[in-house]
Amino acid sequence: MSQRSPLSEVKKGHITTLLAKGKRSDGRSFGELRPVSIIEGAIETAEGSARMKLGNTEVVVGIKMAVGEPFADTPNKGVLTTNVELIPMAFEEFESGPPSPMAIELSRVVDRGIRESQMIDLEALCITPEKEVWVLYVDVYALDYDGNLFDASSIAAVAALRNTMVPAKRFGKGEDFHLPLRSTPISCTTVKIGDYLVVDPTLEEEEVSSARLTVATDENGDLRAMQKGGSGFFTFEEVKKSIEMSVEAGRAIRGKI
Amino acid sequence: MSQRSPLSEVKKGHITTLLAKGKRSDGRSFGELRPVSIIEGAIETAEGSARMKLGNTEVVVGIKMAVGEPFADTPNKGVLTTNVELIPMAFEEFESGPPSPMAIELSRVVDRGIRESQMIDLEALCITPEKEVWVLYVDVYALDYDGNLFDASSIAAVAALRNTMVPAKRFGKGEDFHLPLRSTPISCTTVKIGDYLVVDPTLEEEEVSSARLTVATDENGDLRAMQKGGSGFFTFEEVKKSIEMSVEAGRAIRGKI
Amino acid sequence: MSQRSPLSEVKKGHITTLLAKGKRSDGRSFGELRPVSIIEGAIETAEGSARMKLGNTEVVVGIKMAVGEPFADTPNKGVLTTNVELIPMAFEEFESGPPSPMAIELSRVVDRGIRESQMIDLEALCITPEKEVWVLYVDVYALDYDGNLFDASSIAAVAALRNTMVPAKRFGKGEDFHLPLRSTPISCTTVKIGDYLVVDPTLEEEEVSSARLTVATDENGDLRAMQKGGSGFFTFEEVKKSIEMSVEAGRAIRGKI
Amino acid sequence: MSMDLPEGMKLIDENGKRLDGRNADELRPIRIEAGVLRRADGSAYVEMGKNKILAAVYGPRECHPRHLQDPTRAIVQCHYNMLSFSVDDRKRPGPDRRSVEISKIVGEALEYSIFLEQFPRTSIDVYIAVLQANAGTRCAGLTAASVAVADAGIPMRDLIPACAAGKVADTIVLDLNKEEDNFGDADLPLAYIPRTGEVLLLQMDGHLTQAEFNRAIELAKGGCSQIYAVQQDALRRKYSIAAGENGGKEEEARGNVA
Amino acid sequence: MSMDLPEGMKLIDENGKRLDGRNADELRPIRIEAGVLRRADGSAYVEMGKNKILAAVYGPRECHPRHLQDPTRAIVQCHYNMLSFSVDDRKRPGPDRRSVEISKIVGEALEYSIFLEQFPRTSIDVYIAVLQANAGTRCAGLTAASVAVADAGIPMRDLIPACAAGKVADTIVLDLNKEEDNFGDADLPLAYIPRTGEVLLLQMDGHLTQAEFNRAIELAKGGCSQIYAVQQDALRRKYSIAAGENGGKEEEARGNVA
Amino acid sequence: MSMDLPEGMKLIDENGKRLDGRNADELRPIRIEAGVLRRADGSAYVEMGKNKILAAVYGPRECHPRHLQDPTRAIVQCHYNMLSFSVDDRKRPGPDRRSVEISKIVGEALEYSIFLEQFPRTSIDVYIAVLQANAGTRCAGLTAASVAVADAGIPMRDLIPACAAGKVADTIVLDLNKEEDNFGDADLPLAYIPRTGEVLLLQMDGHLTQAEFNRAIELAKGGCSQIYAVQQDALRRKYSIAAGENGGKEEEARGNVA
Repeated sequence: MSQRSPLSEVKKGHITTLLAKGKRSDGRSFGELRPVSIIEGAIETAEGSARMKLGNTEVVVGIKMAVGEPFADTPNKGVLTTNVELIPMAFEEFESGPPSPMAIELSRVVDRGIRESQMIDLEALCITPEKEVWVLYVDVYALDYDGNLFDASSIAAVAALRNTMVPAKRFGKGEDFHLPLRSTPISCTTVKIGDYLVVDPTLEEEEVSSARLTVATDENGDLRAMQKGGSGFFTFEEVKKSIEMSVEAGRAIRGKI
Repeated sequence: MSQRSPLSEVKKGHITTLLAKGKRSDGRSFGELRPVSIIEGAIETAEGSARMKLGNTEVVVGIKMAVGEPFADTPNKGVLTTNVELIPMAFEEFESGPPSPMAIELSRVVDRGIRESQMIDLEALCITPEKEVWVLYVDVYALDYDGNLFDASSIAAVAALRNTMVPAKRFGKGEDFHLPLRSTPISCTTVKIGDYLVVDPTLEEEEVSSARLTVATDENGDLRAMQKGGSGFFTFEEVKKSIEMSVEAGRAIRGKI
Repeated sequence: MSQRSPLSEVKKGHITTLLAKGKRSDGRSFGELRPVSIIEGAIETAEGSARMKLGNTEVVVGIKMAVGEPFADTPNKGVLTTNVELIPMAFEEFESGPPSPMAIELSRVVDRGIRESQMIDLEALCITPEKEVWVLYVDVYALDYDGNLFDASSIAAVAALRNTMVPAKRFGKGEDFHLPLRSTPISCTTVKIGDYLVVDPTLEEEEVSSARLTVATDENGDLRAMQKGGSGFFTFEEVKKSIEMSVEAGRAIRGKI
Repeated sequence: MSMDLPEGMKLIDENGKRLDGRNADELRPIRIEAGVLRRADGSAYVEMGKNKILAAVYGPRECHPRHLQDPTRAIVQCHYNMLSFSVDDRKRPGPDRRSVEISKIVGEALEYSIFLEQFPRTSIDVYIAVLQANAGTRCAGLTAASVAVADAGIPMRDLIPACAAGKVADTIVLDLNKEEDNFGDADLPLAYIPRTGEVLLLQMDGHLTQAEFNRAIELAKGGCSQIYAVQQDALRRKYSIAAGENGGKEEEARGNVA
Repeated sequence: MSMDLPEGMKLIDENGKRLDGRNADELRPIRIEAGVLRRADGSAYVEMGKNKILAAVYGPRECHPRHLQDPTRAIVQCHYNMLSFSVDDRKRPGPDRRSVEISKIVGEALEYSIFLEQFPRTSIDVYIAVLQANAGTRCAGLTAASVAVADAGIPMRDLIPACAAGKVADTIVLDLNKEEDNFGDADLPLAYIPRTGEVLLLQMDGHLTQAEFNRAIELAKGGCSQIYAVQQDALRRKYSIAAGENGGKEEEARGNVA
Repeated sequence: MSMDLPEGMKLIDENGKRLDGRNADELRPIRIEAGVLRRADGSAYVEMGKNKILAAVYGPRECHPRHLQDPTRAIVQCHYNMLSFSVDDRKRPGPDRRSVEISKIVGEALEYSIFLEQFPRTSIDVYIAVLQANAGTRCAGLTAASVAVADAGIPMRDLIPACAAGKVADTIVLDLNKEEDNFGDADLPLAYIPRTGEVLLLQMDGHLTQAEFNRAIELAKGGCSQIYAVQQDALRRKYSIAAGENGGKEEEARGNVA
């Protein structure tokens, strides 16, 4: 999104021309998600997992748990760590090495979508206050990148958490039990191309967009997390429209996990 | 100091010509410090702090303390850690990332000025021998660089230590108390330009100098630490002259903190 | 070995021509090692040490020990850590910084040669099961590089281990004692140049070789570790021939340590 | 957002007053000074409540690392940095993940405000140093950085003011302080150009109904308008001082918005 | 190799069967699919027992970092990567020493199989992601990577199959699984081109007499031959599907070798 | 300097002798050999008491990294490195802050001694490896490095000898060993060219009156003069051996200064 080659100006022209006719280059309507497929529990070595395709974008999420110490300021809560890895397998511009700002923003947005929505009952993951709690690692790997990793990562992470068994037996802490969950936040991203708003952008659409808004909503349509990105602007009208589109699209996803 | 552009040869010529007439480009005498201003206790989140200007050079120092373990070979002493950060805000050639050799040398010279002068009574910072001691972090940040960070950093660090309260209450270790101090070492730096020695160099003077001598002295004029830098040489006569100038200039500073 | 300059093609031609006549450029026969000299116990600050020359290749190995915790899956065994440092002193293409793939491969091959041969009785290095064991660091430094660091490093490491005293007294764990050893694995490396196999290659020979086979054997001629390297191939006949040459050359070394 | 409210602490009292005595729609005192550093091309200092923040700008200048160069315009490289002693528990120097994210979104907002096309192949480097932190540092940092860009004389569309609104003890409030941030229910930082209505930074953490969201946005917009005025005033003072050749005293040049 | 056998565990039972019911000379079930990723130039997925492995190939493309460029041929840069959740105890993301070594030796084997001279100055980048690990991942990874290179349409001498043999409870066996690897006596990974008899990868850990070594090599060669057929089959399916314009169903396209 | 003296330890006895039997103004035995490595362009080995130190020089050669290149002269890049086993508690390999500082000041001293203008755009890389450490390694390292530069045939103003003086049990002494360094009161490393009286390295830690400082300087100067002779001798031996085509035996070529 940062560098604008002449090519992408042409591409942008083409995509915008289509949008003016109410069309997207892959035939979807502005508020329509790409086909979603989720395979839950695909990884036997993980406590929970999901492999997800959102159109041609593919991610795999694995949940690992271990017994560790709580943070000093939350002595009676489990510890949640979320990490998104943009491995070079997924895209020619992803590089090995320390995480890029893009990967860090993604990790933190996925993390907040889970954490701030209080999806996980972290207090139920306390074993002995101040001493021992469950530590939960949510690791997201991008495998194939065709846009909108924000939603693919968030939704796959939620799906993986929903099939996670706490490995209590392996750690000598009694019987295994389902990860205690509360709400199910669903993240949906809208981008702005010219003056148009479209959900679930492809890579091509991302490249020509000026701004991005990711909105996580819960079952009641309440807002649980939000992140604007990109160097363009939204008007407040556009922000409200994006929220509506997110709530709508979130509803479509909610049935699939 | 490492690369000599043609420009700096011109600059050097100009500065040396002035020095031959007994003048410095900012009008000071050879042994004169730039104006000093020190605001102590400027940072409320720190246990002690000082923001200091030495001419146009500006640094901020904050002291943080915590309870930790002593080193195995000094089981009854607190732990002192000194760090100078040359952040790119202060100068166009400072870079983010791992500390440069210049930053490391600075950190270590400031550290030795405090440590070897035994300014801090580290034994009084022992809580339980071999188990718990106070750990003291002296963090110096350069904000605006116009030469002589050695002295600005050292003096500001000493000033910050002098207003430091040990946060015993916050750590459940009784009442807060003043950091137990002994002597007050003052660091003063002389550089050699051509055959002339001047104290407290500006950046311009540093750039054309061939060698640097930093001397930390105590209330009695005794030597507490010394560091020669730069790829030029001093004669022993020059070393002695530098020490004299440092003791003199140190006396001027001593009144201000 | 990765980049082939025109120069090395010429060199290769020369070396291969000689090999066709049954000769090596330094006069050795195909199965002959370069002169070996080993000074054991050269480093007084180490628990064990060896400085070794293999022709013009020189390495120094020091063994350090400390009391630490065992790994969770081997609660009654000491911990072995092997590291080969390719410092730039030894060769103009070695660089400071994180270890290169070559250094990592070397470290791991030396480590496996010691570990998998069960040379060290790691159970005898347990102090209190699950709590305290001896941790053993085998640090190899290349000082002068003229080929075949695999064998120089492995053999010097074995020699250093053989003169290692466990520093029990220094750690308050009773009297010092000899590191408990079992077999003595000897590593020997063969490279393939054209269709010829030669042991203990010089740097020049390494540079024109297509593949490398390192074989560690014990007193009985049994195989204890093996590593093929390089982007060329061996036939199975060549593998067997290399093993024979390694066993033979290993016998020659075995007498010297 | 994640901590439990300590016993006996009331974030909003029976009179609707907050812990620091403010009303729900009130900003903390804010003070901005432009041109506080000599070496940087532009700089600004912001105090907003107990936040103390410096921003410096270098550029447009040669772009490092080279491969980031854009032949059609300048790039903005923003570095948000909390000094180790700016928080209660010492922070290790150097960027953590939070700093990287804030640098990215603050840098994106600044990009929009600058006429980047005028300086192809260059970099505009923005450094934000948080000397003392008390919630809201990303907004105060962006507020400071935008003044520093102006102080550097770089052509801009407009200044960018930023501040947060949020939800505390079931009340929508403006400009959360540390306690409100720690024990509150939602935080919504906003950067917004009052003149054009453009939203350049928007985040939300916590739990808000859509109606609460709308109310929070209204408060934050109001906060941005006030801050915008203080930004303009800081630059005016700087230039009038410069024009008057340091005839004004620095002390007089300080302004407060209560 | 280093762990003690848990009490009561028998790696080979009285009937000569292994823990997972296999005979000594039997491979685990293997399944290979070519062309599973859209973005990469070539890709493959391998399941071998409980191993699940993806390989992707990009290139030949411009070589980064530049100083590795070879003016006479392409270079192969191979990155073997175990995902954090692929093993029992979470692995920190990023390469450890083991990964670097495996990347090196797998990359060297691939180099031999590619006509590198046809693409001077370029890089062929091979990425292996271990999604789930159960011993033998370097061999399964190389097997997958070789199919991915072919899928990318890069001119090759031949496909490279790889598998291990080893020694378990005094028996020489083919294709060790996790328990056999942990509690066995020796492991011998081999990559070998059946058509030409060329050995491209060979390692050995543990303790083998020379006679045992020869027996292990024979088993591993047999394993490679079987895997080679599955590799070819995967590519044939991919191309026939492509030729038949997705007329075949994916499910049918899966093959097993028992 | 920071440790408490163990009970019963006397750093200076009633006869004025030090722990290792030396008088106050006596150096430890020193041995220098030039040209000990084949690959490096120049090299030297120094034993000084229980210090064992190797130095190697490569260059003048192409400067890496490029941006450090100076179009008017060579640069010196010095790397001081304590091997992990050179001290009592294993040191993690790689540079720590102490090593970086020593590399910087030793490199600056070497710079002065070399006619850098003769080799614009190049780098002269100096590597110092401390195999065994016993106080005074920076001085012994610089002493070795200077001989290695000469051995590389690089045009020099002069050789640089270095040694420390210090204060131990109220006595000013020459060339502190480990115990004296740990439990003493002051340490003053000096590098100084006897012929010209130029001071190239000077540090001081601890507590000295100005009179004590002057006395320490006098001792250190004397030490440097002795070491300078041993340096010259090492080079002479190397060249005479070379001239005599290895006619001399290495054992004879060793010199001691008591």
